[in-house]
Amino acid sequence: MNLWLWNLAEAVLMVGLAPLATALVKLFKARLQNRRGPSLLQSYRDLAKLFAKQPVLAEHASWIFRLAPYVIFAATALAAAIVPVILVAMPLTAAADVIALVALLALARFFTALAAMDVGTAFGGMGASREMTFAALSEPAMLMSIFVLSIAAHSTNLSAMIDTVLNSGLGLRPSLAFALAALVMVAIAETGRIPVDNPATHLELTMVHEAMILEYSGRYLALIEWANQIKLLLFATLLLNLFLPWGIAQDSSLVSVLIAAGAWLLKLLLLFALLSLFETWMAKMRIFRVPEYLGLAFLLAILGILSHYILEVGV
Amino acid sequence: MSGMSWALAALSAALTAFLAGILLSATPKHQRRLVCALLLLSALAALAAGLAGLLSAPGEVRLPIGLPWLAMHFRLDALGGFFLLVLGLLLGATALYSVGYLRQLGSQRNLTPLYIFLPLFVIGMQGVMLADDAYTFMVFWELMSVASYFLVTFEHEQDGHRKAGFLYLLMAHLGGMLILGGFAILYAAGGSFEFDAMRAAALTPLWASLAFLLAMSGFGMKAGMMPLHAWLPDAHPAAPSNVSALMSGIMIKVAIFGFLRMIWDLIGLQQAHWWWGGLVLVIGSTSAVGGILFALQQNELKRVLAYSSVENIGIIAIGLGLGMIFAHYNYPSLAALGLVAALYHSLNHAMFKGLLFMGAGAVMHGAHSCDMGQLGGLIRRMPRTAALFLIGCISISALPPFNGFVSEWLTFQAALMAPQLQGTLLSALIPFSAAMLALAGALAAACFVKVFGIVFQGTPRSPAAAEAREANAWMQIGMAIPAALCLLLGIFPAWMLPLIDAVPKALIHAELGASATGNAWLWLTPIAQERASYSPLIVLMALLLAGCTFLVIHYRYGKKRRTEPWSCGHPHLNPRMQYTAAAFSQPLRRIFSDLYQPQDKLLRSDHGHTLLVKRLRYQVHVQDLLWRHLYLPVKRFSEWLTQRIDWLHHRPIHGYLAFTFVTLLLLLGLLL
Amino acid sequence: MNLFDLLLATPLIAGTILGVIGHRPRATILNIAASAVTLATALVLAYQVLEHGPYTAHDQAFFLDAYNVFLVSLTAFIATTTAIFSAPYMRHEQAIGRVTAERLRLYHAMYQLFIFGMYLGLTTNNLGVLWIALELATLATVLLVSLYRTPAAIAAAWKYFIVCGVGIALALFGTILIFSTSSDVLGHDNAALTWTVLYAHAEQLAPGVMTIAFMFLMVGYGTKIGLVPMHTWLPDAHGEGPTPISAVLSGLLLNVALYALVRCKTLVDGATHDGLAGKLMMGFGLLSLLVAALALHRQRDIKRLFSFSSIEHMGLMTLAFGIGTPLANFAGLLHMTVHSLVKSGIFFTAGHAAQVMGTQQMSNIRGLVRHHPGIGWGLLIGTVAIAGFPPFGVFTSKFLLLTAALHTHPWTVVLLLLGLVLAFAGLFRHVQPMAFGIPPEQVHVARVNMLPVYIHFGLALWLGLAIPGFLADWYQTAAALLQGAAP
Amino acid sequence: MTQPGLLQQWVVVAAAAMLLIMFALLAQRHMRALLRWFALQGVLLALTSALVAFVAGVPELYVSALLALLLKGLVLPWLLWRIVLRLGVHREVEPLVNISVTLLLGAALVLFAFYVSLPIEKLSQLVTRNIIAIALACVLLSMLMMITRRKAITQVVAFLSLENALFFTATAATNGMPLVVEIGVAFDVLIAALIFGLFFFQIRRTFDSLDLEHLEEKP
Repeated sequence: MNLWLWNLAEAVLMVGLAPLATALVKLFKARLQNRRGPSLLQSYRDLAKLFAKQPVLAEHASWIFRLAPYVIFAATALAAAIVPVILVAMPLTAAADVIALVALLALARFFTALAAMDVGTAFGGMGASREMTFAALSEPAMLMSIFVLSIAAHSTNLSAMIDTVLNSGLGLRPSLAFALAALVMVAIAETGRIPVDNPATHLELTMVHEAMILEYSGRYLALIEWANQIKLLLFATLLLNLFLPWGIAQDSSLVSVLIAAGAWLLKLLLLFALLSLFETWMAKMRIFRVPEYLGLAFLLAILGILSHYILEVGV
Repeated sequence: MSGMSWALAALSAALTAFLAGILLSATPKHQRRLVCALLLLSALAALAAGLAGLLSAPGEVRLPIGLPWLAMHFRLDALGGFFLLVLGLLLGATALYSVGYLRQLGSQRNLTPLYIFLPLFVIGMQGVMLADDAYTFMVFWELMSVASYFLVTFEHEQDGHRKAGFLYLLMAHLGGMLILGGFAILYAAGGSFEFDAMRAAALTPLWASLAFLLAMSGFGMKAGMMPLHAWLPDAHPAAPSNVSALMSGIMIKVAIFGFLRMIWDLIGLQQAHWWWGGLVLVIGSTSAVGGILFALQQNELKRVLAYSSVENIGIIAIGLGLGMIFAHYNYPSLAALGLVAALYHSLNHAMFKGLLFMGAGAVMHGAHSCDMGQLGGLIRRMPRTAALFLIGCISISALPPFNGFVSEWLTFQAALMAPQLQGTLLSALIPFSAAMLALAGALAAACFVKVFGIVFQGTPRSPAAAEAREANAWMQIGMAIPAALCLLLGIFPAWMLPLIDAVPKALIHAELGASATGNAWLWLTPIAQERASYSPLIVLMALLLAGCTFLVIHYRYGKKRRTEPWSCGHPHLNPRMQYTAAAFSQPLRRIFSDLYQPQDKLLRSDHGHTLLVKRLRYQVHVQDLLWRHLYLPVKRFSEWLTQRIDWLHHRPIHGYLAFTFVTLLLLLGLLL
Repeated sequence: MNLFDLLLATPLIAGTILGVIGHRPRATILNIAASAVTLATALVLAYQVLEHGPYTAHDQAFFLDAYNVFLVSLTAFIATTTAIFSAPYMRHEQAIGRVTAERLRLYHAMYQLFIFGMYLGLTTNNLGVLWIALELATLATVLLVSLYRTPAAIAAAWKYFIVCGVGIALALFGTILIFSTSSDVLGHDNAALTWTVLYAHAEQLAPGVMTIAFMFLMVGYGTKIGLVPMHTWLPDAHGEGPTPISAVLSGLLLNVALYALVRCKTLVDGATHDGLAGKLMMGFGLLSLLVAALALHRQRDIKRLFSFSSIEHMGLMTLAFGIGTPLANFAGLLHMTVHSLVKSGIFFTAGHAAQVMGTQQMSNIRGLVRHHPGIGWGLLIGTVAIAGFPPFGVFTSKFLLLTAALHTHPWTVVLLLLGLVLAFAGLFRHVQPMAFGIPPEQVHVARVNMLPVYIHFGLALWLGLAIPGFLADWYQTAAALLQGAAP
Repeated sequence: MTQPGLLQQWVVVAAAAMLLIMFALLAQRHMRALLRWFALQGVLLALTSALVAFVAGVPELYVSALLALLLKGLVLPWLLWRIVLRLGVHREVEPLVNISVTLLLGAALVLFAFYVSLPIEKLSQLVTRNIIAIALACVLLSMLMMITRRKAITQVVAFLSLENALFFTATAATNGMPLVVEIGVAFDVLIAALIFGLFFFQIRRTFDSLDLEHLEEKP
């Protein structure tokens, strides 16, 4: 039973820390660009402000437009709750495995796109069209890259997968390398970071995600923003705990949990540092290059699986 | 009352409906009500029969008709039972829907042919599921084809519908012939038309493979698997919507049933070669991805749905293929998993595709068009239809917590839990097909965002759409039933699976791991707890929980302001500024341009100078790749051949005599 | 006089009477009555044969066994329904001035004469007389085909006359050859041409001669069956003659010719034990099937279209009898029955369609179901039936034929499937636009008599749903007989 | 009753004559000559059957001999000649293929016929392989004639000569068919001839020529 409590706690942790994470990245980038940057609490302030504001709706926005943010947030939050953060054995991972995880994110995306189409502005359509197109490539890529692990683990259950990685020890496997590369590329695309999309810009012709939520304001916007922040943290955690899960707590004793938490935070910091470095260093690519980029990711993932089946299973 | 008698009741109810359709042609009103009521009865009876077939031991009955030395054998077993169940569920909904739908349709034209052939169509499908000898099977199979042909050409004034009908019947006939060939092989081996004898028959590997290929192509043609799907996207849209629902929902599943009956049951997987499953897998993957890719490029609502049927048949085929492979390398429980996944997806697809086609019918009636370019903003004029249609879209996009996700999840499990197989070809093939499955799923989401977004959201693109009327109560009920089932099947799969599990038990004497059914009702664990599990109910709960918490916020700051959307400072937005269907799928068209080979043209007129544009018109047309590279060549060749033959019949009389003379000489020449 | 004489005498007498008064309006009634009488007689005879087995008359000059008595009753039935159909049809033709009263007299007389020829051919026990009967039928129909006296009709009749004349002559040569060997086995008299006797002594006949003889018989009777490449007369004759004649040509004459061929085949098989005869028939059958199937696509005239379909189906039957296993023979006989029924029904419908549209050009026949639902649906149902969709009998026979073929000669099945599908496509691509679509403006009103059509289709349907026991026994005995059991 | 050898020689001689006449018919350019040869063929038939009747002692063959003489020797040629005169087509026969080629083909056919009838074992004392071979050859030759002639009337002559060939076979190879058959056949031929006559005028009326190429149905 208390495992369920742990799980709840972790969910709350993820949801709660999400804005902080984003702020962290912003800060790193600012520093790298010799700016002072916002304070770490800035994104909390933004959210609070947005929640306080009265939302403005387009006059013929339908109920879907109003429902969407809740679905988006709920789905993302649930997805976050699935991923083991500190403790490996999580009851919710049994309720929803990686496939469900991907599907939940897809659900969120589905509704984002619908909401974008709802008002009937050109931007909404454009954003939705692009988002769904990219998703069509990134989603299978993500699935495939995770499957590499789950095939090795003979399970699609996240806890089980992490367990196997921990116990089998990371021998240098080509399949894992492929998978990791693919997953990183996908994560960048999914969280709408440079070089795929630029969360900071509203430069009309290059927007993808921003174009979809252009019509949103007030608490609706807040929810969606928050959901995105959760998504970022989620992907980061997923990457870390799937491919280098060391330090993660195998039992719920206080010591190991503290170690795990520390390790997690440390790894996160490093990862975000890398990310912001990467983002300041890279430029955004042309919108029509993105499919090739994602296609590459998909290809890598498939290669990962094939190499697993052909090279590793046999031996 | 035994299952068999329920089944016969279903048949006779449909038969009565057929008679009613003929006799009451004078009074359309009673005709409509009676036929629909009888169809509903037939559906209920079929439902009961299906359950009985799944739960109880097989029952048999012989009718003294058919061939003189072969009475018509009917047998109700688990396999037939399951598909009867599917039929019952969707037919019931459709019957209710038809009450309202046909009332509106009847105001325009005489529906008697519809009332005559719809019951026949149903009889055909039920009969196929019950048949226990090759003759009976073929009779009902062909009856199904013919009846549905007359339904497809129901509005025969339209050129396209006639063409579609012709292509459909032609391919149906070809398919029937191929299946017949398959049965003939089994007959030659078993020495009798009865299925028992055919099961017992031992075939040489060559003959077995031939029979398999014949059955594969015959049933594949009906099911609309990728290379043989050409009739489907034309025929399904041509039929009235309630019929399209049945065709897409059930008829192509009947083809899957036939596939199972013939290959899994009669030929028997113990005679299978390793490449059989591989072939099915490849075709499945092709159909899944190809179908949805072409669905994305359609701008006519019902055509999109038709093409997406091709995709879903592909997914089903993937499940079947996996099952066959595992069965061949005898991992029985995995084979069972593949089969169950396929069957479950058949059930689910019947539900949401039926729902979507009925929705399309409602749109057709409400806005008098299925052309996406003419629609838009319907969600405001017909909110209930929109809500139901949305459920269909989510389910078909395989998103939790609806049913589509469950069956795809099962299929993924089957593909992923594959142990390493001998022969790297297969072990490479299986993950590849999994990848195709994932791709298809993602593309489906894109496709149905497009559909829903263009048709129901945004602002109306035509006056007709602006004046759209909400569907009447009967139609709403008809759509509500499958919608509800979509959710239920998504949340309580653990209740459905034990039922379905009877089928693999009967077919390959294997079932899912005990965990699948022994487990608590809210857990779905096909193989073992530690391997994979999914609890839709918890997911739903969590979603609701998270949702509720924020609904609280919603009501705390309840008030909101409405204003017109931001239009980049442009004075007023008009509907023509929205993204169109063609525009939505443009990026994909660009990515897969080699596959689509789109023919687009830009018509522009200006006031004397290129910058002073008067009007721009962009047209793009994507034609089915196979149509151009497979079907047209065949057509051309046969035309050429007929021309050559025609030469024979335009000779002078000497020529004719010469034919006789030469023939005589040749015959005598044989004696030399 | 006994029943049997009645069977032969009625059409002959009726023919002579009609030859005198055939132009009177009443003539049609006599025509129908005579056919009805023969039908009754035929049925009674059939019953007798079923009860008491084979039956010979006039010291073996005539005989009835399971095989031909069934064809006799089929012939009688179709002759009757056709007579019923032709009454209003020909009246309409007369009304629009295509035929004069004089011609009508000729028509009625020749119709009965033709029927007489059929019965003679079916019941005679003498190969020579069989030949004469077929020649007689040919001559009678030649005059009927040229009834309209249009250039096309004359040309068609001439073609029919010459091509069939030559063919039939070759058949005679074959018969003479048989006689030449049988006469020194059985002595120089009628016995040497009597089928039953020959059948009994088939062993002793000289194989070499019998083989050559069969070659000639094959080509000769094959011409009348309409087997490719001797089929060239058939489309014209069907296309240009009056519709009732097209119906009986397809429904009866072809059957009888095939009957003759099969009779001879059994003899030849008895003499030479290599299955050459069967193989030849299979070859011709497949060739006819394929060529006709392809030719169907190119037709413009509705009656020509269906005549090609007749060629296709004769090909199927020839194939069936060529295979010669009991199952195949069963399929062949069944197919003979249902094809005669359905095809003559279709010709009735096509005739009506041509009348209401005032043309036989298919490109001008449109939207029948809209303005004449009876005709339109009749045409559709008929086509669906003839294409071999259940629940019509054609499906049953096709089903059996396919299985039988695969049982013995698997390689034929490929061609068979190909041919059937091509034929269906060729037929349906023309029929669908005629039945469906928007009708043209001007449409004649004709008194349409669809009753015979419905009767025919009804029977075909019945045979498809359930073959009655006595008929099944009948077929099976006949099938066994053809395979070489004692008559 | 003389020994069969004699009869056999006679029959063979007759057969040879038959073949010769066939070639003669094949070689004719003029209608009148054609008909003369045709008549001669009829007479030959009559002779043959009379001969067989006398030697083999088959009385009913006298009947058929008489029939042949009347029908094939006199009536038919006369009828045809009348028609020819009435229609004024007594000019060239206008072959499609030129005569010499036709003759060569004919020779080839005769050879073929002989080869075909090689496997036939001896049937009886009077019917030899040669008789059948010649009969076969005659049939083939007359068909060749039908194919290579353009005018309807020449075709009819060819057709009738085909009938003659059959008749000859019947007499020579089998001492004639049973009487029923004989009469039936003769009757048929008569009707056929009448119908021919009927047709000529209709064809003439509708196509104002007997040139068969007018009869092709225009597609």
